[in-house]
Amino acid sequence: MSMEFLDGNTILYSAAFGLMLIGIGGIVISNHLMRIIFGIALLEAGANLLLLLSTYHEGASAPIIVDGIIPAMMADPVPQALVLTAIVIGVGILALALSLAIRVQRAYGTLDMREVRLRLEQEICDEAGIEMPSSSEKPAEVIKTPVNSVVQQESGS
Amino acid sequence: MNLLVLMIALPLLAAFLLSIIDRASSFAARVIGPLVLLATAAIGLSVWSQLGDAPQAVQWGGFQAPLGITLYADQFGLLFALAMTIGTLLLWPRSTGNQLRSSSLALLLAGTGSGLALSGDLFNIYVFYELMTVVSYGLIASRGTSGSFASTLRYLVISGFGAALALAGIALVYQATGTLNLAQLAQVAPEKLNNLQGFAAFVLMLVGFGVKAELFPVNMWVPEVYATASSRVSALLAGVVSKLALLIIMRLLILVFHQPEALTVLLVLGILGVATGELAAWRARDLNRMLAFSSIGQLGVMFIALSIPGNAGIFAALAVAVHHLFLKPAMFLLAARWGGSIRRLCGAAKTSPVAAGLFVLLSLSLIGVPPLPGFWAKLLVIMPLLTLDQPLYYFAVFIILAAASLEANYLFRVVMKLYDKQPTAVPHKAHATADLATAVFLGGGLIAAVFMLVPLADRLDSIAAQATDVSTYIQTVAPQSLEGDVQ
Amino acid sequence: MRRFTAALFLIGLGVMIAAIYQHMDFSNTALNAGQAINSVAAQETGAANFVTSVVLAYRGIDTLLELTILFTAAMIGGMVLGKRRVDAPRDPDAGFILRTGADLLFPLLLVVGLYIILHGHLTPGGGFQGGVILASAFFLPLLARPGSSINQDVISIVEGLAGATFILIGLLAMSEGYEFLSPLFDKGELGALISAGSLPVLYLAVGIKVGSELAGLLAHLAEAEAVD
Amino acid sequence: MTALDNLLLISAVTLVIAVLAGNSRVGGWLVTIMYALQGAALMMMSGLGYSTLTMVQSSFSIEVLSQQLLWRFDALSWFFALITIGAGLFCSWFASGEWGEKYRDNGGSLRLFHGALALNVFSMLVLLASGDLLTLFIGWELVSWASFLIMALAGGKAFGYAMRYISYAFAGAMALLGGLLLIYAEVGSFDFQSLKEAVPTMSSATLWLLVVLLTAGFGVKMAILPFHLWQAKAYAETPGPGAAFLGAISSRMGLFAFIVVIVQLIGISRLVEMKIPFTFLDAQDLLAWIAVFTIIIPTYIALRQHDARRLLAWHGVGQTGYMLLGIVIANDLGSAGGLMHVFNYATYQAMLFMVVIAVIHRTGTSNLNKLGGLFTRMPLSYLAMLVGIIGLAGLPPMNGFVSKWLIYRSLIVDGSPLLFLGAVIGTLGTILSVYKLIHNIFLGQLRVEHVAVREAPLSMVIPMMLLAAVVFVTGYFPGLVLDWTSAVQASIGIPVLAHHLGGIDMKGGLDMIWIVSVLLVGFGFGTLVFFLGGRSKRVHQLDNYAGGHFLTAETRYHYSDNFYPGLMHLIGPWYRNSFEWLERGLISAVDTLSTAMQGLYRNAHPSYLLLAVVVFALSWVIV
Repeated sequence: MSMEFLDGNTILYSAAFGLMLIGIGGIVISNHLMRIIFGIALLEAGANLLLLLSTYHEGASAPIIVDGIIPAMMADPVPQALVLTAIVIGVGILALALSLAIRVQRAYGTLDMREVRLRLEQEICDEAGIEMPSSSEKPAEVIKTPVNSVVQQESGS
Repeated sequence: MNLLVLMIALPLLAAFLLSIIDRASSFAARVIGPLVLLATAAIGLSVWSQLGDAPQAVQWGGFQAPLGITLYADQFGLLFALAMTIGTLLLWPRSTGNQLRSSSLALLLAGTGSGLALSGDLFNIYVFYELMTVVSYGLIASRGTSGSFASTLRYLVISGFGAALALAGIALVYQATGTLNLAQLAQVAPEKLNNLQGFAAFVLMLVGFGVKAELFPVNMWVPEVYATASSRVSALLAGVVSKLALLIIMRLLILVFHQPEALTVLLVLGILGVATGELAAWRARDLNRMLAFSSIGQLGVMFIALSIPGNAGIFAALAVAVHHLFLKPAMFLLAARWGGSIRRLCGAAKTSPVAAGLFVLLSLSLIGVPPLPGFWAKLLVIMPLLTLDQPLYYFAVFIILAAASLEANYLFRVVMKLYDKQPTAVPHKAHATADLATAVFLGGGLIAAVFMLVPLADRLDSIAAQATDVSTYIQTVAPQSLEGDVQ
Repeated sequence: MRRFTAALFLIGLGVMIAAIYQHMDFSNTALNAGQAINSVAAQETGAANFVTSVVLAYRGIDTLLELTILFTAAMIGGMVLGKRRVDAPRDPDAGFILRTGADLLFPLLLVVGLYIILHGHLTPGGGFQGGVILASAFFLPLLARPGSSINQDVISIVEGLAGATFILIGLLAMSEGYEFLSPLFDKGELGALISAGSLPVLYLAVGIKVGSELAGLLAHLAEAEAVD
Repeated sequence: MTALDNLLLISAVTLVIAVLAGNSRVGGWLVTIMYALQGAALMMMSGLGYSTLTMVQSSFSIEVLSQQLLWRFDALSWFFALITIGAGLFCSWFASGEWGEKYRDNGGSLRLFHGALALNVFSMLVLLASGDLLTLFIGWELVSWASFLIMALAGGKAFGYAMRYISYAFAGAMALLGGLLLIYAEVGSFDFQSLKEAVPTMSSATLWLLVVLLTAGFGVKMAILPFHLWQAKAYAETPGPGAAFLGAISSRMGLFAFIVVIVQLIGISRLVEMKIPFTFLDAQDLLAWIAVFTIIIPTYIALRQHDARRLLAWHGVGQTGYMLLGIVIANDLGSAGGLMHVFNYATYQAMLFMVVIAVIHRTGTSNLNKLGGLFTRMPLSYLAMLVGIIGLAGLPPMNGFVSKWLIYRSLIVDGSPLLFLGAVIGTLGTILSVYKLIHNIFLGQLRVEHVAVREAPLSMVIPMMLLAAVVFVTGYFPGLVLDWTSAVQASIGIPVLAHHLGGIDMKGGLDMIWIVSVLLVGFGFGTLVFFLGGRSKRVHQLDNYAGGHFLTAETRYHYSDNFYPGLMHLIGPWYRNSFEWLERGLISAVDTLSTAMQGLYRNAHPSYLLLAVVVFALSWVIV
């Protein structure tokens, strides 16, 4: 592998894509809703970094008028503004997700995705007055032994 | 200066001030929301009447495109903006505990929806979309049951995942082109986005924006959300909001992404959506989820229509979308009192004959019985599909027709229950007057459409033609070239 | 099983991304809207910080919308978490050092926050960054004394008014015959504190709104009853 | 305003009157008069039936999606419209008297009944008037849903059968729509003429697909095999004269559309060119064999029924096979026979249903095991049924004989002995089961509970008698009907059958005037001998003995249960319900798939699927 392959761009992009992949991994692989929410936050961070990198070039100065800096030397201010916006959006949604998670935990006593799904199905069926269809995914076990009980203790306040 | 921005700004302003107004007078707080929406609808209609064949472009803040953000008003976008405003007005949420917050959310939804329909900037679309998503979380959760919180959270997970991917897609587009303005993207896309990177950006944005458009497989939230949200909110989400997400995908397809592979992806996902949705609806035992699954199927038909290259596809998708726009909200409104097990519906037609008759009419139109509008919409989808003469398109036709047979079966099972002569033990509740009146209004629209078929089809055709007119889009926005500034 | 295949998919995605990265073209990074903005922003907005110009002027509507998202999220957060029961148990107050530190930091944070907001058009920083500092100024006492609470009514009035100010400034531009959210007032001398027309006013509104929104959200979360 | 406009307008007005005045005492009669008016309007176009007019256009036409929608009548439409309006007239007449009062007293809505009937007639006329493939489909759907409405009126069990019908019908309609749109994709127009011109250039594969889709679509309505399961039960549960109407004409709409599209536009000669690979069969043979099995299987199912309405309705399915067979053979004899059978069958099927409904009206049951001996109480009804079953069985002197004779004859001329054999087996089954029908209702011992039964009221008897007269007269003078079928043959482009008032001219031809006259002379002679020659003593039915014991009214010597035990012993094992099994299999397949999809939506991890889709889409383009 030649050294020019590992230039600055590659390293930065690897970081962005890497963050995204870790985030996706967290969302897809874990069952605990807190982990999934953090996975989304990581994924967003990666996407933000990708956005910042989109017009990155080495050695550019901040897009602020200071003596001796002409506009052509400045970095592109648009991605910075976009990322600012995206971060704030992310914060809002994260806060919302946490509030919902608190309520779900309070109602169902768990944040395990599979168990929440079952309890939700149960609630819908009860309200509609129909029988709960049998689940193909061994519901009894899931209900009895919460898989992520350790995580619950960690994240539960 | 253009009054169009007021369609977006006024509802937002009213939403901000609503809680302050409420302190002064709770009556004013109740009426101000609908009044503002009436005013914005009037603005939209006046713009529509003067629009004609020439779309308008407004620059937020007066900055030249592509530096500033463009607001692009053609009949296509304005139609959906109006649908959003009027739809919210008709389906104004009635929440027992959270009326003030629900009203704010409804105002925000109307404003954002209009903005989303009219926006001409990729990142701006993303922000509008995210705002609309957050507002719909609020509307779903406003029912206040633990089920609604849980389904919102599960919806939030998939939606957040998708939105982050869409953001990454936008980053890829900006990296390749250096612009976010749709008109300028339309100019440079054939050169710079007709490659792997462009396709990746399309896929990421498709799954991101597809979440709201009930695209398979990011539609797993649909049944649980529609079963736990209040009927009016379900009606809004299924009827109007999903169409706006569809509109974004249409815009992107028309202006930015021209890869043939993109169409195939849409086709395959559309077919899967129709097949899974309609099959799942067949066994649904409560009306809400039956309607939710059937809505997935209908949106799948729209995606199949979108996969038809050229004007015909947009026309067909538009026709199906407008039909669904009238139909699904009405059905969900009827489901407000008929929610729950279908078995409970025995003999409900005796208590509410109008609602039952309306349900029959809506069902007939949904499955596409001539001469109701649903039939013509379906015809518009299938006719171009068959002329494409490819096995996958033939298969899509087969799936659409088979799905219609399933639909006829499960919807008329419900109708049979409604007219069953043996009443159930639990007495049926009559529909709320407002719900029924709105549903009758929408159903009346369907019947009126039968008699105005020809002008309606011409109008939709011209809207589709205007929407697909890329060169007019570019000329109207007239973004300055980026090349000149650098040298 | 799902985890295993998911991991496989992840590896696949990584490979795909690598393939896409190989095909990406980095030659024309200078050809973008941002560079065009750099060359005209000083004349058009009068702000020395071009990021501020983009945030408040060129993409002002985005900023309005993100404020709305925060507003909405805070509102929904309040709706979801609901009112605290009166008899719900509370954490005890923090120790002496934290309490005193919080009292001392409060005015300092307030000043720093306002400074960053007001200089947003000149130096890095601005309404968002300053607003967060303001929020932390109000949130810190809450951490030190969990028994106290922020007056949510005041917050809702402040956030509503701040958001409305943003829109009203935009509408003011319309009444003057410009487009919505066009920069108003005299642009002044580039780099001076009082310059860039209406942008500092907008940033002040943004700062106050972000501050109140975040403080409200954090307070809601902190107020949420602990799970048994 | 053309004559067709008048007809459709009067039909629409009939519908309005039925809905507005259906519940009033005179409503039924008003509607009946309106049907008569429709008949008069149809007669204004009678030139169509005698080849003096070729086409009557409607002045109403709209353009939708750049398609010109046209409506018009030709000889074929006129012929079917004649039967439709006739059936509507007689059934409405039948329903207007005591039957209607009783129906209303039992809680039925006459407004709905008359409205549904008028809607059926109107929608059928619209279908018959269709001038292009799109209007054909629109009319098709209208007819389907109108029949659904009248089938579902009874509620309860009828809901289930109507549901089954609409599931079949809508799936069929979708196949039809697929076929029609395929034509559009190939031809670029919904026009009849363009299709006809494009057929010679179509590839064999396309034509096969078309024929399969269209035949499936039309076949569901005709209830040909394997789509026959829905019809009998749904028709049987339709209230009263509604069943007579549906039985007489409703499923003939499928045949009409089949004739228009397959016979007239695609052409039987084109079907003959479509060989089935690895066999010596072609598409025409395939259709003919489907028709033959449609004759045999439902007819023998009918033999097993013990409800009179079900028995008749199953025959309705079987008789469709004869019509289809004749038309698929498509020579001058066969098509004339098939078309004439449509008319003949409508006349006696309506009449037989009316008799059965009259019996239900008087006795309250149509269970063949709980009736018997009604001949002495309802002699006129008996006479009507006798005429009807002779017609249904295809024996002289009734009109059914002529049409069946023509079909048999065409099979022999065509050189298809196996098809002929199949048709004869079907006729054997028909004779056996219609004998069961008349025997178990009218002959044998009168049951105690039916001693007080009277003849059906005049409002029922008069329509029955009129129909009986039609059955006999058109049997005596088949030329009356053959005139019309010849006009139809001419208009759909099939060789015209040379005929005269009494039958057809050819070597080994048929002259019904002669045959019937001989029969009548023979009967007259026999009657003379009976009254003049032998001395007979009239005894009471119960003045009888068996095994040395006198019989009383309580003693059952007339058994109707387990009819034809010997025959059933022979053919019983053949009844395997294979089609029911197939249907259930299909339903459970859909059910399983549906459960799986619900499981997918309930259990799937959406993010995981999202990731999978992204990876697949990217890898598809990259690799």
